[in-house]
Amino acid sequence: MAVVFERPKTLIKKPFTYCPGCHHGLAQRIIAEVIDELGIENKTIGVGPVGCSVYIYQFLDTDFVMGAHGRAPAIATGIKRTQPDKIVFSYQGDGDIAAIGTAEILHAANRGELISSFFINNAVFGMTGGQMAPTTILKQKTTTSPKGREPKSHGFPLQLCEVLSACQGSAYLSRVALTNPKLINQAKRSIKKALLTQIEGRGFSLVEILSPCPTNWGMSPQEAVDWLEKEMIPYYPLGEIAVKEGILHA
Amino acid sequence: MAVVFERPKTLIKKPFTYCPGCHHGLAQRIIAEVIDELGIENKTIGVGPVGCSVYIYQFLDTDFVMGAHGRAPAIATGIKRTQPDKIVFSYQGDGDIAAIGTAEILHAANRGELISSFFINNAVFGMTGGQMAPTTILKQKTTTSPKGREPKSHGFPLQLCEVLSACQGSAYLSRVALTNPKLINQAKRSIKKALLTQIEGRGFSLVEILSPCPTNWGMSPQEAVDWLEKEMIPYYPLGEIAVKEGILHA
Amino acid sequence: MKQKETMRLPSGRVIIDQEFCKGCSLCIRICPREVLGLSNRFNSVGYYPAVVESAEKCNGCGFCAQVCPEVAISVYRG
Amino acid sequence: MKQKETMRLPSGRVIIDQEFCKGCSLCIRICPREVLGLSNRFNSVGYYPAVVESAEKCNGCGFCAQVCPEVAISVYRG
Amino acid sequence: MEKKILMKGNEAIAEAAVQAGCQLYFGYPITPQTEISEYLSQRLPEVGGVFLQAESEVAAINMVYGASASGARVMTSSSGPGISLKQEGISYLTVAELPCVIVNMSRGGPGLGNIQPSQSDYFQAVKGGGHGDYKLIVLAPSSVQELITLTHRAFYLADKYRNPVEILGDGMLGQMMEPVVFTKPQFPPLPSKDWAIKGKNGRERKVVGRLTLEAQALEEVNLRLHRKYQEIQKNEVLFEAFGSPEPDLLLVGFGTTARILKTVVREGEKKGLKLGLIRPITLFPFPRDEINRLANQAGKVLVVEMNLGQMVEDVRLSVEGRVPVFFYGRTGGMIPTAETILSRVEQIVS
Amino acid sequence: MEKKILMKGNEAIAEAAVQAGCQLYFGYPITPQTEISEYLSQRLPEVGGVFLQAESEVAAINMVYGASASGARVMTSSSGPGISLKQEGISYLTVAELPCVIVNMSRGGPGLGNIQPSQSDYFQAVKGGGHGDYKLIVLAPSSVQELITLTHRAFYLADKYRNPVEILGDGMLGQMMEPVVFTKPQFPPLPSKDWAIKGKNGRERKVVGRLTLEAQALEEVNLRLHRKYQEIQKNEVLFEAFGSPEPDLLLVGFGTTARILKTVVREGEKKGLKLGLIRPITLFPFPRDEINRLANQAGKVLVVEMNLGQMVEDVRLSVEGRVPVFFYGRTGGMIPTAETILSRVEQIVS
Amino acid sequence: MHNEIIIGGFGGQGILFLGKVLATAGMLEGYHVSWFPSYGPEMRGGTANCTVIISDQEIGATISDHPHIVVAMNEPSLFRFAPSLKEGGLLLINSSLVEKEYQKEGIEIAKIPANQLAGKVVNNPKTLNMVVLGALIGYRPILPLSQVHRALEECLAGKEGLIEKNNQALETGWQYACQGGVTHVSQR
Amino acid sequence: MHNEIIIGGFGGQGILFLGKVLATAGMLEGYHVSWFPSYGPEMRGGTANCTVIISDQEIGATISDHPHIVVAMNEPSLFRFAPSLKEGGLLLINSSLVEKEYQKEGIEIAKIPANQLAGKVVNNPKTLNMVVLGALIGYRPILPLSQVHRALEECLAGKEGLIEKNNQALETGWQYACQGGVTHVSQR
Ligand SMILES: Cc1ncc(C[n+]2csc(CCOP(=O)(O)OP(=O)(O)O)c2C)c(N)n1
Ligand SMILES: Cc1ncc(C[n+]2csc(CCOP(=O)(O)OP(=O)(O)O)c2C)c(N)n1
Ligand code: SF4
Ligand code: SF4
Ligand code: SF4
Ligand code: SF4
Ligand code: SF4
Ligand code: SF4
Ligand SMILES: [Mg+2]
Ligand SMILES: [Mg+2]
Repeated sequence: MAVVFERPKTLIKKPFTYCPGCHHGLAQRIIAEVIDELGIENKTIGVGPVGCSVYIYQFLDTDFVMGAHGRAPAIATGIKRTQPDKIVFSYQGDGDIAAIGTAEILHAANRGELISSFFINNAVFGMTGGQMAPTTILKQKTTTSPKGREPKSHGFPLQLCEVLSACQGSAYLSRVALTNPKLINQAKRSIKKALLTQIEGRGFSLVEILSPCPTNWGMSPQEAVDWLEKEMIPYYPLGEIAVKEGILHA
Repeated sequence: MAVVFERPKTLIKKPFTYCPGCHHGLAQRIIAEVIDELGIENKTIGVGPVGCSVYIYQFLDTDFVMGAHGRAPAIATGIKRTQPDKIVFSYQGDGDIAAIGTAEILHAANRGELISSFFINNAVFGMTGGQMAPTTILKQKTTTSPKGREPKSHGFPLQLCEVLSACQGSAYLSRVALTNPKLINQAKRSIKKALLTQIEGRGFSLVEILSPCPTNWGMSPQEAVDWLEKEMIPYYPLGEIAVKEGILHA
Repeated sequence: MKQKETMRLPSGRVIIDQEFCKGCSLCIRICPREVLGLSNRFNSVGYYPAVVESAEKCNGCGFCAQVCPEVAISVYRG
Repeated sequence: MKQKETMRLPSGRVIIDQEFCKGCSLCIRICPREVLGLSNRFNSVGYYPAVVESAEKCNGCGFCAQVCPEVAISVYRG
Repeated sequence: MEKKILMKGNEAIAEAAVQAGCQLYFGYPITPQTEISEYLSQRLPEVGGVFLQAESEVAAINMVYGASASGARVMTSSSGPGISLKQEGISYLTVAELPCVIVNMSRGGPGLGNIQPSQSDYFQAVKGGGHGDYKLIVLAPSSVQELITLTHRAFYLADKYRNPVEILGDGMLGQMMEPVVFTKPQFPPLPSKDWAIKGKNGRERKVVGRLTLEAQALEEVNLRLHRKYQEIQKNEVLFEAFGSPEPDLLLVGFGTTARILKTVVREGEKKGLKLGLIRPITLFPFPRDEINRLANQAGKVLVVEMNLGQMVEDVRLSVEGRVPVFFYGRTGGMIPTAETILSRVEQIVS
Repeated sequence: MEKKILMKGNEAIAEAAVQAGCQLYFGYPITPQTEISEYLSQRLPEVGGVFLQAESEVAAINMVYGASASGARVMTSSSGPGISLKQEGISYLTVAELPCVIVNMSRGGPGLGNIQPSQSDYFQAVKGGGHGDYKLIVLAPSSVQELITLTHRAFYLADKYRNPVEILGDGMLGQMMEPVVFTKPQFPPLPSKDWAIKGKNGRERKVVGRLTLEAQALEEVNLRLHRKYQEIQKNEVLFEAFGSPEPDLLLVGFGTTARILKTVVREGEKKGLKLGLIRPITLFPFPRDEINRLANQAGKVLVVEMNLGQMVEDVRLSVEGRVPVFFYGRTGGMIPTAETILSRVEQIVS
Repeated sequence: MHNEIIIGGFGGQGILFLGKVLATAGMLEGYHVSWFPSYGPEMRGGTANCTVIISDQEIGATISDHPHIVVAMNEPSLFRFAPSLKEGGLLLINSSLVEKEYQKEGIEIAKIPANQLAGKVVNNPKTLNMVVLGALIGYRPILPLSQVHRALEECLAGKEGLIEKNNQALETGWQYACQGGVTHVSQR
Repeated sequence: MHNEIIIGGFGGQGILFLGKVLATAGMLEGYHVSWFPSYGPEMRGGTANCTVIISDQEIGATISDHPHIVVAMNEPSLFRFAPSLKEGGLLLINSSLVEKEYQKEGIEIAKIPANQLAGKVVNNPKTLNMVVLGALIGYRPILPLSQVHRALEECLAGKEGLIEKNNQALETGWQYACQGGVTHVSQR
C-alpha cells in the first residue's frame, strides 16, 4: 500500500505543545520533510528564538542552540563562521525577528551570511499573550492595541521581506502560507530553495511563513485560517520577493 | 553691499572641532540655514548621536539632547511623543544609524514617526579611528578591513535609504552630497523638504549626506572629495529615494 | 478510547492519532469527500479529536494530513 | 598675522576668518577665478589658512563660501 | 477611589502610575509584567497620555530618556532579560540626571530562565548592572497595596533627586490580586523642571546629556552624584520592623520573601520562638543602621532571599561581623516555604 | 618568541589570544580597546581564524554564543557602554555554560563618559550586571606582560569551568606599551568539548541552552552553577603580595591602581612607613581569606580604586569589621597619584 | 479563619474568574485575601489554575503547598493538586469531566456534575464555574453565600446582563451541595 | 635612574614614534620602560603627545604629573606641559615652530630648530622627530646614543629603507645639542 502521507523522519514523534490550529507544528513538519529530502539531518544545526517557536528544538531531531530573544541570526552567524560545512537555520517569530531582532536579521542578510531563516509571521507576540507585533495589521486588535492598530500611534505593518530585499546579501526571500495543500506545497518548495541557497553558498535566505494564532486572535482554528487568507495576505502578498542567481559573494 | 554668503544665525560662532576637509561642519551649516529660513530655531530640538557628529550640539544654537550610540531615533521619539509641537531631528553617523542603531531608525521610519534624521555617511567609523562601517564600500581599506572590504567576510555596503524605503512610514528619503555648490543647494532643498515633511505631519523623513572623512580615509581634503564623487556615489546614488504625498497617518 | 482510529478502503486509508489530535477541524474542513468528523469523547489531554466518519468515501488525496498542524494523520493509498 | 584678510572690488568681496580656516583648500579648488591661495604662515591652531591672493579677480559668486567646511568665508557683492 | 477593590499587582502599578501623573509609558512585552503594558495601552490614551510599545527594551529605555528630557513623568517596565538590555540606557539616565521609573518584575534567571518569581536581580538593581559609578533608588514593595504607594513614591523620588528609580518586584507581586485602596499621592512640592528641553523659545538654549570628555569634568559630575546618593541615604531609608521587640533572631528579607517571613514569625511565636523581622523597603538607600542596631539586639541574623545570596552582602556590610549572619535562599523561581524557613530558624536558635 | 618586545596592551591581548588558540573574535569598535579588533582583523585570518565586526555589541556577544556553542575558543572585547549592552548575552552564556573570554577595557562612566582609564565597572563584572544568580570569573591584569599571561589563563579557565571569563582592564593598560615576552601558554589538559553542537552526525543530537521553564529544574541548574563557583573560589584565587611583610597598613588595589600603590609602598618606605600591598589578580574568586589574614596582621586597611568605592565592599566582607577599612578613590577617568595616596596613608597611620 | 484554595482545570473553564469572585467575597467579608494565577510562558491551552487564600491574618506566600480545598475541574488537575491536600481538606471534583476515581486517606471528597448542571439546569454551559463555586460554598461554608452573590455582581460590573444566569448557577451548585452533601470521607 | 619624559606636538610630527624609539632604547638598555599616548575620542588632528618613563624600578602610573623632560614640538604643547616640569628638569623646544618665549625658574631650557635641521641637513623633513630625539639624548644622556640607534633599527623593522636617513637625523640632533649645549638655565 502506497504511503501518501507519513510523519517525516526528522520530526520527533511526540505531540506538539502548540494551541489547536496553530501552524507552528505544520511549519516544523515541512522543514523536517525538506531536511529529510535533502538528507542533511546530520549536519543541520537549528537556532531557536524566544517565542512560541522556541519549542521547535523539542520536535526537530537535529542539533539545536537556544539563545536570547531576537538574536538567533547573530548566534547562527557565530555557528556558521565556526562550522562553514554545517547547514544552519534560525526559526523565529515576528516579535523575535521583526521587533527586538531587527538589526540582527538585517545585518545577517546584508552580509549575505550563509544561513537560512524561517520566520513565522502570526501578526502578534504569541507567547506573551497576544500583544501588538510590528507585523500586526491595521485595525487588528491586540492586547496592546485594544482599539485596533492605527498608524498614528502604532506605525505600519512591517514587511520584512521587502525590507530585506534592499540588502545586497539577500539571495532568496519568499513569503508563503500554509492554509491549503497547494500553498503548503509551494511553501515546501520555498523552504527547500532557501536551504539550497545556503548549501550552494549563494547568500542569505529567508522564508516568511504566515501563520495563524487562533488563541491570541480570539478565533477558532477555522476562523483564523479564513482571517489569515482574507485579511493578512493583502498586507503580506505571497510569492518570491528576491531570487538572485549565482554566488553573491563571488 | 549685498550679502552673498554669511554665517547663519543658528550656527554658533566658534571654530568647528572637526578635521580639515570634513563635511560635518558643512552639513551643520546647511541645517542651520534651513532652520533660519523656516524660523523654527525656538521650537527645534536636536538629538545627538555618538560619533564625530556628537559635537553638533556645540555648534547649532537649538536645544539638544545627547544620548547613547545609535539610539537617537528612539530618544527623538520620546521627545516628539511628549512634545508633538516641537521640531525634532536626529543627526547621526553611519556607524550610529546603520550599525548599532539599525532597529531604532528602521522602526522610527516604520512608525512614520514625525521626526527627521540627518545621516552623515562617511563610510567609516570616524570617531573611533576609521573602522569599517556597514556603509564602507567594497575594496575600501579600513583599520578593520585592512585588505579592503570584501563581501564574503564583511558583507555588502548597506544602502539605508533603500532599506527604509520599504517602510510604509517613510514619507521623504533623499541622498545628497556636498562636494560642490550645486549639490550643496540640492542638499539644502532636501533638508528643507525633510523638515517640512515633519512640520506638515506627513511622516518620517531622512536625508543621507555623503561626507568625506579625510583623516580616516588617509587622504587630503581634495583627494577625499574626489574619492567620494568617483567611488562612493556609484554605491550610493544621489537623489530622492522616496517622496510620498499626503499625510501617511491619515 | 482506542488509541488509533483506522479505516481501510480500496482508494484511501487514513489513520488519525487520537492523542496527537487537538480537534482543530482543519482536516474536516479541507476534506473534499466529507470523510472526517469530530469525536464526542475527549482524549486524555481533553480535546475532542477528529475521527473517520465515512471511511468508504476517502480517496486518499492526503489533503487532511497536509493541513493537520499536529501531524496527527497518516494517509495510505491502494 | 591679521585676523581678517579682506578685499574689495566692484564685483565681489571675500572675507576669510583666519582662525576658523583649517587650510583644507576646498575653496581654492572651487574658485572659478583663482582668487584664493594658501598662506605660508600658520594660524594659532597650527594650520596654514587660505588667503585672498588676487582680490581683483573675484566675481562674488560665493562658491568658496558654499564649500568651506569651516564656514570661514563671507562673501559680499556690489 | 476610596473603595477597596481586588486588583492585580501589575495593574495596580499601572493605575498608580497614571494617578502619579505618569504621562508616557514605553515598554516591550515580557512575562510576568506584560499586564502593565496592556493596562496602560488602554488607560493612558484615556487620560491624554502616550502608550508606545517599543521595538525592543533598548529602544524603550531610550524613549524614556527622550520623554524624561522633555520634562514628563515617564515609566518603563520589564523583567530579567529586558532589564539587562536596558543597562546601558540606565547608566546614561543616571549621569544625565533624568528622572524616570523602571519596574522590574523579576523572574527566574539567568538567561531566558523562567517566569516564576525571583529576587536574583538584586545585585543588578542595587549595585549597578550598567557601567560606571552610579546608583538607582530601589524600592521593594511587598504587597499590591504597597505597589501602589511605592509607585507614587517612585515618581516623587525620581523628580526630587533627578534620578531613575527602580521598583524591584517579582512575578508573584505582579501576578497576584489583593484588595487595595487607591489614595491620592501626596508629597511635598517639587522644584520645577527648568532643565527640561522644550525648544529654546527666546531663552538660553538647554542641553541634556552634555559631554564630559575631560576626566576632571566627569569626576566633578560623579562626585556631585555621589553627594546626592549620600543625601538619599540620609533622607530616604524606609523599612518595616515586625515581630518581637526583643527577638532571639532577626530575620531580614524583602518583597515577597518578607511576606513569607511574617508567617514564619507568627508560626515561630506559636512554637515559643521570639523572632524579629526587618524588611527593607528601600534597597538603596539600604537601612544599614537599623539593621545593625536590631541585629546587635538579637545577636543573630538570618537573611532569606529568593536567590543564592545577594542582599545578604549588604546585611553583612551593615553588621560588619558583630553578630553572625546566616543565609537561606531558593533560586530559579522556587519560593521558600514558611515551614522550611522555620526549621532553619530552629536549627540556628538552638 | 622569547624576545622582549615593546607592545601595546590591546595588541598584547590580541596576540595572546591568538596564541591561546582563539579561533574567532566578534566585536564592535569602542575606545580605548579598538586596537584589539584592529589587530585581530589582520591577524586572525593569517592563522585561519575568523574576525568579524558585528553590527553592535549585542550582536557580537550573541555571535560569541554561537561560536562557543560550536566548541571554538572565542573572544569579544569592549568598554563601558558596550559591556552594558552585552549583559543579557552574558547572562545567557553563564547558564548555557558556554566558555568565552570577554575583555572590558574600562573607561570613565557612567553613560558615554569619556575614554580615560577607570575601574568603575567592578560591580558590573564581579556582582553581575545581568539578571540572575551567576558569576563570571574576573581577572584583573596590571601590566602588559600580565595581559598576556592572564589572557592565556582566561581561555584555560573558561574551558576548564565552562564559564565566561572577563578580563577587567582599563584604558591605561590597553593603551600603554611595555616590554613583554611571549611565552607559550602551558596548562593542564582539558576535558574534550563533547557538549558542543556539531551536527548530530549519527550520534545523539545535542541541544545547547535547553529551556528550564520549571522552577525546580532551574533551581537545580543554579545550584549546580553555584557549586561550580564555590569550586572556583577554592581553586583559582590569585593575588600578589608586595611590600613589607609586617606592615603597619595594608593597601589593597587592583590593576592600574596597584601599580601606583607599588610606588606608594616604595615612597613610603623612604619615609620610614612600613606598607604592605595586596593586589587581587582574580576579582572573582576574590582573595578574601588572604586579605583577611594580612589585614589582621596590619591592623588597618586602605583600599584605593579608580571609582567611588566598589571592591572596598569585598574587602569589608573579607575582614568583617575586625580591622578598620579606609577608602580612597578617584573617578571619571582621573588617576590617583602616588603623592596624594601617600599623604592619605600618612594621615591614617599617624 | 485561614483557607487556602486551589482551583485547577482547562483554560476556558472560567477558573480565574471563579477565583476572583471567591477572593472578592472574602474581601467583602472583611478578610485578608489573595488570588494568584498559574501563568505559563505558554499560551497553548492546556491547564489553568489559581490559588485563593482567605484569612483573618496578613497573607504570606500566595501559593499553597498544602491547600485546605482543591477544586478539580478536570482530570489532569485532579492528579496534580489532590495529593497535596491538607489532612481533613476538601476535594471538590467536577464529575462531568472526571471519570477516574481518586483515593486518598483523611480527606473529604465531593463531586458535582458541573457541566451538566450548567447546561441543563442553568441553561448556560459557560456558568459551570459559578455552579462549582456555589457547590464549594455549599460543602464548606467559609463565606456566606450572600457575600458571594455580592462579589459576583461586583466582578460583573459593566456586564450586568450576565448577572442573573450566574447567580442562578451559584444557587444551583449550592443547592446541589446542600442536598447531596458530602459524598465520601476517606478513612485514615 | 628614573626619567619621565613628555613629548608633545601636532599629529603628524611623529611624536608617538619618537616615544616608541626612546622607550625601546630604554628597554634594550635593560631598564623598565613604559610608553603611554594621549588618545582622544576625537580624530580631528590637533595635538598628539606621549609619556615615556624609563626607570630602574617597576613603573607605577604611566602618566607623569611632574616630568623630568618635556619636549615641546609646537607652541600649544609648550604651554600645556612646561609648567609641570620638575625642578631641574629639561625643556626641549622645537624652535622651528615655537616663536614665543617661555619663562620658568629652576629648569633648563634648550632649543633646536628641528624642522630646519631635518629639512636642510638631513634633507628629509619627516625625520624631524629623530632630530629632536638625538638632541634630547645630547642634552640629557640618559641612554647611550648607540642604544637609540639600535632601537630605531628595531622599530623600523620591515622598513629598512628608512633607517639611514633617520640615523642621520639622530646624529644631526645629537651633534647640534652637544655643540650648542644648554642654551639657558633659568635662575630660581
Ligand atoms: C529580552 C526579552 N524581551 C522580551 C521577552 C519576552 N518574550 C518572550 S516571547 C516574546 C515574543 C514572542 O512573539 P513572536 O516572536 O512573534 O513569537 P510567537 O510567540 O508569536 O511565535 C517576548 C516578547 C524575552 N524573553 N526576552
Ligand atoms: C555602545 C557603544 N558602542 C561603541 C561606542 C564607540 N563609538 C563611538 S563613536 C562610534 C562610531 C562612530 O562612527 P559613525 O557613527 O559613523 O560616526 P562618525 O564618527 O563617522 O561621524 C563608536 C563605535 C560607544 N560610544 N558606545
Ligand atoms: S499562542 Fe499562538 S503562536 Fe503560540 S502556540 Fe498558541 S496559537 Fe501558536
Ligand atoms: S575623523 Fe573623519 S568624520 Fe571625524 S572629524 Fe575627522 S574627518 Fe570628520
Ligand atoms: S485523504 Fe483526502 S479524502 Fe481521505 S480523509 Fe483525507 S482529505 Fe478526505
Ligand atoms: S487537523 Fe489534525 S489536529 Fe486538527 S482535527 Fe484534524 S487531525 Fe485533529
Ligand atoms: S566669491 Fe567666487 S570668485 Fe570670489 S573668491 Fe569666492 S569662489 Fe572665487
Ligand atoms: S575652504 Fe574654508 S577651511 Fe578650507 S581652506 Fe578655504 S577657507 Fe580654509
Ligand atoms: Mg508572533
Ligand atoms: Mg561614520
